[in-house]
Amino acid sequence: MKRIVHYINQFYGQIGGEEAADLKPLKKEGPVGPGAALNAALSGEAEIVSTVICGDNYFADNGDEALETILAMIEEEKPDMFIAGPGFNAGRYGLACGTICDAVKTKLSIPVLTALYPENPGAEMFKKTVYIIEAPMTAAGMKDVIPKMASLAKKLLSGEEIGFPEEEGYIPQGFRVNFHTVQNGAERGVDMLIKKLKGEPFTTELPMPVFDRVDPAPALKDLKHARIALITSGGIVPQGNPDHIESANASRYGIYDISDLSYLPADKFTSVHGGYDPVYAMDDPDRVVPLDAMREIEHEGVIGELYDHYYATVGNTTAVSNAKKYAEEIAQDMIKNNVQAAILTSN
Amino acid sequence: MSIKYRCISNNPLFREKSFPGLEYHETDILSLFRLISSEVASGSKLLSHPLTGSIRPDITPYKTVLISCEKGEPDCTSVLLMEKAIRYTEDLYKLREVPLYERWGEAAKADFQMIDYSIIKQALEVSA
Amino acid sequence: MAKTIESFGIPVVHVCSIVPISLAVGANRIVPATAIPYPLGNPELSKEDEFKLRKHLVMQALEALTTDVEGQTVFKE
Amino acid sequence: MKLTLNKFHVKDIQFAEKSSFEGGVLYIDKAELAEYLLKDSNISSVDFDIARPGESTRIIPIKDVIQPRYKKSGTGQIFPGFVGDVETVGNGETNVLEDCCVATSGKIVAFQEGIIDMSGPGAEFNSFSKMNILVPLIQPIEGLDKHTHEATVRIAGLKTAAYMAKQTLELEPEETQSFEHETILEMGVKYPDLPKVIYVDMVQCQGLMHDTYVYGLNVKGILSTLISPLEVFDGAIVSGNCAAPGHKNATIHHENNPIILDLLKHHGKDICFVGVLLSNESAMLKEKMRAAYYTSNLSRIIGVDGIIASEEGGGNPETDLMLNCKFHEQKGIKTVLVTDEYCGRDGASQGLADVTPEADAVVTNGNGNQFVVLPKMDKIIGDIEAARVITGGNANSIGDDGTLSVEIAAIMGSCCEMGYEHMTTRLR
Repeated sequence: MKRIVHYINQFYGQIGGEEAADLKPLKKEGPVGPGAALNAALSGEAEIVSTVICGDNYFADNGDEALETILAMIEEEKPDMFIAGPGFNAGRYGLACGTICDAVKTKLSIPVLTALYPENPGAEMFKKTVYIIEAPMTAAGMKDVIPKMASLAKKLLSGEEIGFPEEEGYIPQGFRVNFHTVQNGAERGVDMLIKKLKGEPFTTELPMPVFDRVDPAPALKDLKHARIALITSGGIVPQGNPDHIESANASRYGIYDISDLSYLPADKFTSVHGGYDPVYAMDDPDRVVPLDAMREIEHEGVIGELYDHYYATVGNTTAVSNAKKYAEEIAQDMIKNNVQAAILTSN
Repeated sequence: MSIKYRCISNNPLFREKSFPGLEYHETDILSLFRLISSEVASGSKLLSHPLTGSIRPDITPYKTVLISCEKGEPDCTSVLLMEKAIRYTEDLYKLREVPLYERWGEAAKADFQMIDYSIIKQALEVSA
Repeated sequence: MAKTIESFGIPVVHVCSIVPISLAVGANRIVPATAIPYPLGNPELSKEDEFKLRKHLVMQALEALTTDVEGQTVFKE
Repeated sequence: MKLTLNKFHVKDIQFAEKSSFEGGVLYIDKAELAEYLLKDSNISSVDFDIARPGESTRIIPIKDVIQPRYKKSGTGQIFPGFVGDVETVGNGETNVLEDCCVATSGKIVAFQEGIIDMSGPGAEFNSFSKMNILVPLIQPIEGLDKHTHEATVRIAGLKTAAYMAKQTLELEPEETQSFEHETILEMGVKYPDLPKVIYVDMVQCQGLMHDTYVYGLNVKGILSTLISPLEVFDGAIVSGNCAAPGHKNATIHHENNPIILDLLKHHGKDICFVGVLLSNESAMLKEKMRAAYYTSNLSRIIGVDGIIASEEGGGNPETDLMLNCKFHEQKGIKTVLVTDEYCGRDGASQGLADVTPEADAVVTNGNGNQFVVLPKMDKIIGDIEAARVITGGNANSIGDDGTLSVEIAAIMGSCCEMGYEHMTTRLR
């Protein structure tokens, strides 16, 4: 029988709620919590041999160290597969599920699987590399998710070909693959036009990716206690450009310490933006990254605090591949450092 | 006759022909596009589409782009079009470890130069 | 960039010189900046006035962050 | 206007003492056909080869693919401006060789491109592999410039196609297909309640090896114009586009424009298909704006409710496609776009060079960046060295065992942006 290791948080591990969120990783034999239903749904083709449980805060706060410990616990079991969650829309739990799945896949080269709500940051971050069954927002949907997880787990274990997202229930990984159709392209197009003319629903074959607008994040409720970060796409970097950020549409970004500074001195910071006359920004880098103003506002108590690093890149205001990737990394870094809002400045 | 455009090119054939308004750069297409992107961000307008012709920027080594001499407020269409062209080119450069454009022999290079040149010449004939 | 970070639930205000570009790339909270070479400044002003201008823009940005918006919103004075 | 296509299905092509069509076999007298083509003094010599479905044969490099047609009656002659004189076509009877095409080969430039494999995995990516193909191999006279060389090969291909179909002129067709298309004013009266639809056929005219001809005219710099769907079936539009084989519109695609064919099928039933607007894809942004504004205004003047638009090529044409979409939608005209994608080896990149939020109804004909390994073929027609240097090929294209590793963008018509083939992409 194929061996599966299952990962859940302190809550589903029946250890406790938020008060137990600092729980260090521990391992129990056999299935625990949702693992029981999952085990049953695997109908004897595979079994959960052990369950790793870790507190959400512990994992979030102890990053690499927690991951190392958990990876070692999983590896000991010599599993054929690793499953985490379902994490529904729980942010920290979802990130843990995604992070561990991704790491197990890379390190142990075994199939991995989790289940998350599509807008869970863990799903946003890892859907490309990890099969993530689409879960509803809350555990009320547990009974719908478990059979889908079991079904995909069996396929992954047997090496069977994995179908399309609509068939298997996973969140699309973002790969467009060629697919032969019964109708030719012209017939599909004319049918689509007739439906559009009649006002009937139709499905475009190629959604316009740049324009998948994001719903505005909710407003900051408590500015006085908020930690706020500065980001710039205006190319203000330390002299010498230590991260070698390119002068237009950069493929890199930098994170720079400003904890000891009340403004950006011109002898320590410069502009590498190639798109405009840099002389004004070089004379006073605060013209692009308003550190001096932010410090005063911080002292006045208008905001809780200014995050002690700022993020810098050049251009790339669009949501194109590079920009999207590092914007995700920046967002991750902000979450890790409890940044609650950001001011992005561009030329 | 006064020239109403700047011709930003990495195609040596334009240099050979002393093409009016030429600003020649010995570089690859992606770097050329980044340079044009900077010009456009500082207020030049694109006159020709950066991705002229049907030969992909990872296949031909040469592209030529016409931009305005005058600078004004940055033109949103031009700025976004350059960003899109750069993204498109970056993605195509990633297709192979060594992009195709680096691999051609002299005969193929000469043909690519001639096609790029023909496209810009025809563009100016049609759109004075 | 603003859009991607917002997808993680972190509100971002985009202080940007070319508002149409900011709109085109999907920022939700937009504050128009002064000019391209000096988005949060103006070299023609005295140091003090320039600082006031910058602080004012930053305060506008903070106000945008504390305002709930339905869709893309440009915060003008 | 009424046009009848007299269809003759070709089961085989063979060389013979005398050209004829008998029992489904097209016999070709090489000497006679060569003599006809050699009337062009720019050709120094010409030879022919045949490729049949299922054979272990690869044709490379290919310039254009043409379906043999010849007019039996009606005004004008096939390929007006090239084979026929400039005279309106699209009426009477036209003889057509089905399951058969001409593929012109010959190296015009050093990176000349385009593959047809008659068997194996490559054969699955186009319809040409299921056809009997006559390949004229044209040698130009020495020192011929590239523009003239391209034109010479283009015209020789058209002449060959006409010559082939002409062999059926006195014969009874196995099958006929008739198309009737009223004048616009008649349609308005006849189908007052059906939604009016226009097809926007974007053609590429940008320079050497990037041009398209209508009645023999290079349509660079034209204002968008109207053409009858039936004229297109008689070869009024001819391809001079030799780049990007996977998604260029070859002459055979124009002759059999699948969007026009399908719109005619629906005409009078659930839509009223008004006609075809030809719009040029220029290299200049001002021209792109002009073309899209002019086209969308013609649609408005005619009073259509919807359009379907197809592009040719990738990169800059996406800007034309999106502008056409935007301007039509802004005028309240519902729009569907037909395209293909370059979304990377793994399909993770954004496949279009330009996009617009109005484009909410798009048909894609595949990802040209998919890599395929094509096995060694017993017979190569054309020039195997060309495989080293074709679009999507690379320096290591030819393996020691003779296999070819290429993008499907190198295969003729694989992602045809008129929707000629049966492929799309799906997200996974």
